[in-house]
Amino acid sequence: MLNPTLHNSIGAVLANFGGRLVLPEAESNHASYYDGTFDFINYVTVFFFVAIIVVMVWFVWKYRRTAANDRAADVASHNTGLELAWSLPPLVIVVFMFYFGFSGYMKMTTIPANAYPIDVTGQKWKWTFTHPNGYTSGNLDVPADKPVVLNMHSNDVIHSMYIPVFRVKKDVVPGRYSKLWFIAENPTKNADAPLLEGDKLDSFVREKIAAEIVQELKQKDPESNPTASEDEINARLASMKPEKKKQYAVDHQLEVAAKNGHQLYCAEFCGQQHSVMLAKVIVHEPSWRAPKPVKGTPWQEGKKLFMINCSSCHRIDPSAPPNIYPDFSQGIMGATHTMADGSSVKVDENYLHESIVNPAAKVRQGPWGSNTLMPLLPLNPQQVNELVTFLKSPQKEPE
Amino acid sequence: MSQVELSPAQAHDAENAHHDHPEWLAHHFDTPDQQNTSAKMGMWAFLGTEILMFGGLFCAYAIWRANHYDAFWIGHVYLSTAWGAINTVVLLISSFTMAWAVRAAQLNQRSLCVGLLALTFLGGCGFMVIKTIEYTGKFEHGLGPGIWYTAPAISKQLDAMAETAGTASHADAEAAPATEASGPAAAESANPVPGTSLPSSAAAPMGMVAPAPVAPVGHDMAAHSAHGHGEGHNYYAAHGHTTEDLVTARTFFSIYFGMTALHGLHVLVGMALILWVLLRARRGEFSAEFNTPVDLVGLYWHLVDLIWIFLFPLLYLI
Amino acid sequence: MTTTQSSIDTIYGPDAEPNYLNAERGLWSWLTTLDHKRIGIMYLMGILGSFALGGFAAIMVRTEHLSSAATAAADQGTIMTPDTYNSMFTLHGAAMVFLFIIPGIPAALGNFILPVLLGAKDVAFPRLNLMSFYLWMGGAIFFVMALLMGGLDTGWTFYTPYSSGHSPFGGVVPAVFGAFVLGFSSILTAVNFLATMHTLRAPGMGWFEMPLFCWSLYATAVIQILATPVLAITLLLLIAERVLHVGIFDPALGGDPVLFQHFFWFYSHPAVYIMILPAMGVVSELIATYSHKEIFGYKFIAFSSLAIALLGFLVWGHHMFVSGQSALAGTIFSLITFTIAIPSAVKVFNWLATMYKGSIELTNGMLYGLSFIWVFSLGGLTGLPLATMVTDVHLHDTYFVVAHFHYVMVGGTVFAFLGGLHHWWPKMFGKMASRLGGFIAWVLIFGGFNLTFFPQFLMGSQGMPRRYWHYQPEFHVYHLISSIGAYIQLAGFITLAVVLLQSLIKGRKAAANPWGGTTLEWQTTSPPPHLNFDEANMPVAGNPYDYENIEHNADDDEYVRTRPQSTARSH
Amino acid sequence: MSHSNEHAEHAAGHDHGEAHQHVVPLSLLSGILVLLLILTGLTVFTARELHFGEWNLVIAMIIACAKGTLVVLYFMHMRWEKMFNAIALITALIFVTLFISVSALDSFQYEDNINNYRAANPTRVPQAIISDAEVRAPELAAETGADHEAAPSTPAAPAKESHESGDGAAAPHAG
Repeated sequence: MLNPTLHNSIGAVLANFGGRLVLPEAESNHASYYDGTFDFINYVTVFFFVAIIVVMVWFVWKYRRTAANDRAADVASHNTGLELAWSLPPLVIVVFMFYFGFSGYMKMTTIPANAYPIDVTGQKWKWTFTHPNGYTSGNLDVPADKPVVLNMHSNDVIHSMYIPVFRVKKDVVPGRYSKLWFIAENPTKNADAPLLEGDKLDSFVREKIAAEIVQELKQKDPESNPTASEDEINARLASMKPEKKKQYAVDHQLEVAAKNGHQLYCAEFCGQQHSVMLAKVIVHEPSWRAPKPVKGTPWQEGKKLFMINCSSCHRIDPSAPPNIYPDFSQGIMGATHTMADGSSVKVDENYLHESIVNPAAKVRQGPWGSNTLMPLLPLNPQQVNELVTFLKSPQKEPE
Repeated sequence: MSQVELSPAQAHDAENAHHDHPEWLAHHFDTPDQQNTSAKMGMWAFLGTEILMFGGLFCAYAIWRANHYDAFWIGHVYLSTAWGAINTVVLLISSFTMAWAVRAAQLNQRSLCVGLLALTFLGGCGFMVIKTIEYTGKFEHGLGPGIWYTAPAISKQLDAMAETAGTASHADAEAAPATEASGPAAAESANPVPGTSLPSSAAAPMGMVAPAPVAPVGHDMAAHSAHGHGEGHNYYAAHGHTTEDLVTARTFFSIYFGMTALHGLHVLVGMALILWVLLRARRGEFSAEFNTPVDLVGLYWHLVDLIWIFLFPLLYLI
Repeated sequence: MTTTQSSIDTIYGPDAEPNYLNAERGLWSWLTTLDHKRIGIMYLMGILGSFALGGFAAIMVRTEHLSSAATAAADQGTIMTPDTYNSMFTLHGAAMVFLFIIPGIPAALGNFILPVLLGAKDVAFPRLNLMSFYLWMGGAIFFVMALLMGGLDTGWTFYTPYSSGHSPFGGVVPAVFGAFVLGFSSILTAVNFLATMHTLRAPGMGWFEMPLFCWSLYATAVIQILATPVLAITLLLLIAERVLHVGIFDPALGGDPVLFQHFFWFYSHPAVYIMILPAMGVVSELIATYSHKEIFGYKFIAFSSLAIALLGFLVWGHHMFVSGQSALAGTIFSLITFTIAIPSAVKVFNWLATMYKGSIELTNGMLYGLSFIWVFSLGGLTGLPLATMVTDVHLHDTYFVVAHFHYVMVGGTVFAFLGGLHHWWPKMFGKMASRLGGFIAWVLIFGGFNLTFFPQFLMGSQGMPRRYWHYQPEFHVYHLISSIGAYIQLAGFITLAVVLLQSLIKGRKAAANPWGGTTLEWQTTSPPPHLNFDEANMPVAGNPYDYENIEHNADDDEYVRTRPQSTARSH
Repeated sequence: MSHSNEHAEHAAGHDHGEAHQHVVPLSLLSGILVLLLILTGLTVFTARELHFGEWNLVIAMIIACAKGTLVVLYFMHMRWEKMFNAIALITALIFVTLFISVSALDSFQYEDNINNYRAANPTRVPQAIISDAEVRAPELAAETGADHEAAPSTPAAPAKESHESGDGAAAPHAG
């Protein structure tokens, strides 16, 4: 068998030969040998396919039925030597393919002992990533140039962790752990950009405030096409507490990082919202440490819980794409909802509480159908209260 | 398949008016030998599919048993070896009468053949009656498959084991924080089933042996000390923590019911087929020349027997 | 079907020579028929109906992607909810796999032609044959019931625990039960064919004088008998799991979902060969007949069918490289998977060698045969990166896999099925189909097919996961092209339907041997009489590929044999 | 055992153009029955009275195979059947063995993975009952005693490499 170094160099040569037509960017340590193997198979495939088709078309033309060629010119019906000649070389080629595939797979499954562990929970229809220090996020934050191992488990059905640019995929099977490891190669653009300060922060916050005002006005009069007045923006900016402003800076950083991050998919069909069970991989500088989780106000904790548990189905940002599930971007407290059984319910604190702890109790009428229940969330009573606090005013923290 | 051709095709009747083509020989066969060989070949191929179908259940059994031997041991204690053995004997005898019936058909012994088929049929009835008794007992004790598994009997049994081994269960329960959180709410919904008592040889149907807390060979009694107590599902709800064995004992009963129910279904189908050839035999349709249906039904019945020969030790004699 | 019967009378006339179509009259004679040819025709109608159903779902899926692509916003402008989309792709997969592809060639074409190819009067167990047709109908009815009961969204693979405890759709249990019933239909057909080939070959027909289509059906029957029962028990356990929560596959109850995948693929991988082997058999017939030359490497092709059938059982785990299966099992499965590539390659090379120095006639049947070589080669070769453990990791569950198995199954099975349909159409109905119309349909189907599925290789290897209602904007252009291809295919299939129906009504009467075929079905009239061969004209078996003494009679556009065929194949 | 008389019976059948059938003598059939009954007794005896641990299964299976062989060979006439039928049976058995052994091989490989998870997440049974409820409407939840509100949780539990403690991330919920 080939030694690994030789194998790698063949892979490297092949990977660079003629460019890479159909693979996404290579961003992890697995990509090099993966791409080499893929390209090797690719070239073999193209060679054989072209050869077969050329021969076929040529025969069809050359031996077409004509008055002169109205019967077969050759009646040889077998030739064992020939049969073996075209059986054995392909066998040798596929043995090579197997070997490349096998050795690569072994690398992909042999996890370095010093890998940075991240706990991954798959659940319909979101990913939760928990770092050793307790930092939890809906996106996968990893340091560059360090082996990272994902300890994955599922709370319901089979999901599959798939990061195309890393060339990794592994099913996340309920009732067991599955593991995946990689070394991310290039930090995501602006992932660790310094927090916005001064004028830049101000202009970002102004944008946000303007959107907030427009939304408030729209809520009062849905028909109008309001604009935020400069005075109003300035007034709000001036009265803003510094901690709040700092929070905007952090939000901005996360937003930018997520925008530039790599796409992460669920690749195993897991139900209705399978195709939005997405997340971003944000690669940080090698020196990156997961931020210490800081306990915020109940509303802030509620928002975190919402972003982790609810935001894939329920929209709070009016600029985000809508989907079929109840929309919270205009707030929900005080609204009157029609239930699946025809009754109507006024949304209050108790209703919100009940809907979280027992989704089956009152099911809202809507395009999701009466048989689709909101999943039960793994929340403790305190967390439920925090979430309700948030939902009472999802747009902005009550002063 | 080897029945008299009933096709309304007048055309083919005309074409096939051979003097030497017996009525029971289908039009597309040239000789009785060809017909018989085809029929047997088809039957054996079909029996092959039956074996593979049961193979799936045997596979589930093998994997669960290998991974959870203790749970299987606990589960099998609740099966009655006596009933199982009696059923084995019943099926073996009915298999014998079936083989004899085939012989009788081959030798033109019509009334003997009918009598033997009737005996075989009775054997099948006996088997199903015993199975019903066993099933009823299981359901009464909450040892049904899947949602019908409430397992008060097993919980009690484990309870008894826990008492002999000490009170580790309570310490264990307190140690698990999850338990405390779920405790009050779940306990409220706990609904002890009245009247279900610890199985004893008096209360249980025949062979529902009250298993004295005897550990199987190499079985670690202490391993069961943490099983705690409770009733059925609520046992789990109330305690939050559980052990492998309890859950897999549930799977054991699912596999037990899966295997025996599929087998029982085959017995019923076999009985229907026996009744069918019995009636035909009474009408005198079979002879030394033509007895393929008896032969084929016999093969099917022997397969049913064959599968039970394996099910019995695997389920009852772990 | 009463109207069918009266149209049969109109087409063939009351004084037409007796054939199986006018041997008996009336709807009842069809529903109770034991004639394998009529059962074959009923199967044909049934599976074409299923094909239309599955095709409708496919068009809906492609239209959904087209609408997202056209509005360039994956979140808006879509024509259906995710639930509808999920049930559409599930319906497409389940209907196509269970109702169309698996019974397609064996039960429809095979039922019609196999006994004739063997020179037999019927299959070994005609009653069983009818019963398996009704089982097929029963299974199909359960599928329709599943639709009426709310559909299902599990994907045709029914993976647990989603199917057993999570899918909120009411159609899961009826659909699974339908697949269970269809399994029995498949098993009974296989038992029947096996016994037929063993005991009902014409006098003088040894095993190596059987046409290659028979060999491929033999190999298929072996798979059906050995694999389908495992599917049956798997599906029963799945129903038990969903209804009774028995806890064998559901991890929440201590079960093992990966075990379900073992159970499922133990059937479903061999099932891939149930789909493709008969297609290879048909193509062997097509290539030989239209090259007017003895098939090259008869024994290699015959034994490669058996080799594929048996090796096909040892490779199921290659569907599970990323599923939590152990590396050890993965390695074993990957290695064996590669060995199965060889017999497939052997067949392709043998077909090419058959064409070498032949006298190749580009009939519509041959066009489909050649298309088969094209798409099957591409489908087979793109299977290589999927069998390679490391490359499969990235490609698994992406559109690359989707494209791969559509190249193998649509490309393979459907093209061979259509080729076989053109080839045997004159024999089935005694009418010639329009050559020009058929050619136009072929251009649309073949072109549309490649346009649909080739872009899917590209987007799959770039990381587009399958079964996605929403997708990332960078894939818009591929989805756009793919959907356009699907509509071109649709046009092709409609054209083909028109051409075939038109041939029934207005088609030229077919001669006994319009293509110059040498197998036994061309020795009888078109359509064949009730018992396949006239008493006066019993089949003479010999070398099934002896083209030497077949002469074309230009006046009648018919081929006739000038001297008796050689009694055995030339080796 | 003597086969002489059934040969005579067999020959008699042939005169009428009978298919090639073998008539098994009654004495042979009864002998087989007695053997089968003895083996049944033996299997119960060894399983109940003798304790060889793991070997009990092996002994039981050997006896069962012996019984099965007797049934197939004599009751099912396999001794006198065409080769194809034996091949059909043996092929079926081979493929069952293949199916079971490969699935079991894989299952044993990943079993540790499952056990680790179970050790770290012991509350999976209520989880199952709730997942029933999701599909089978609320009344089933009431019937099985599942209680949604009872679900404790620490969703942001830190990932412990060893997963030794029970209060890990996977609290019961309906997913």
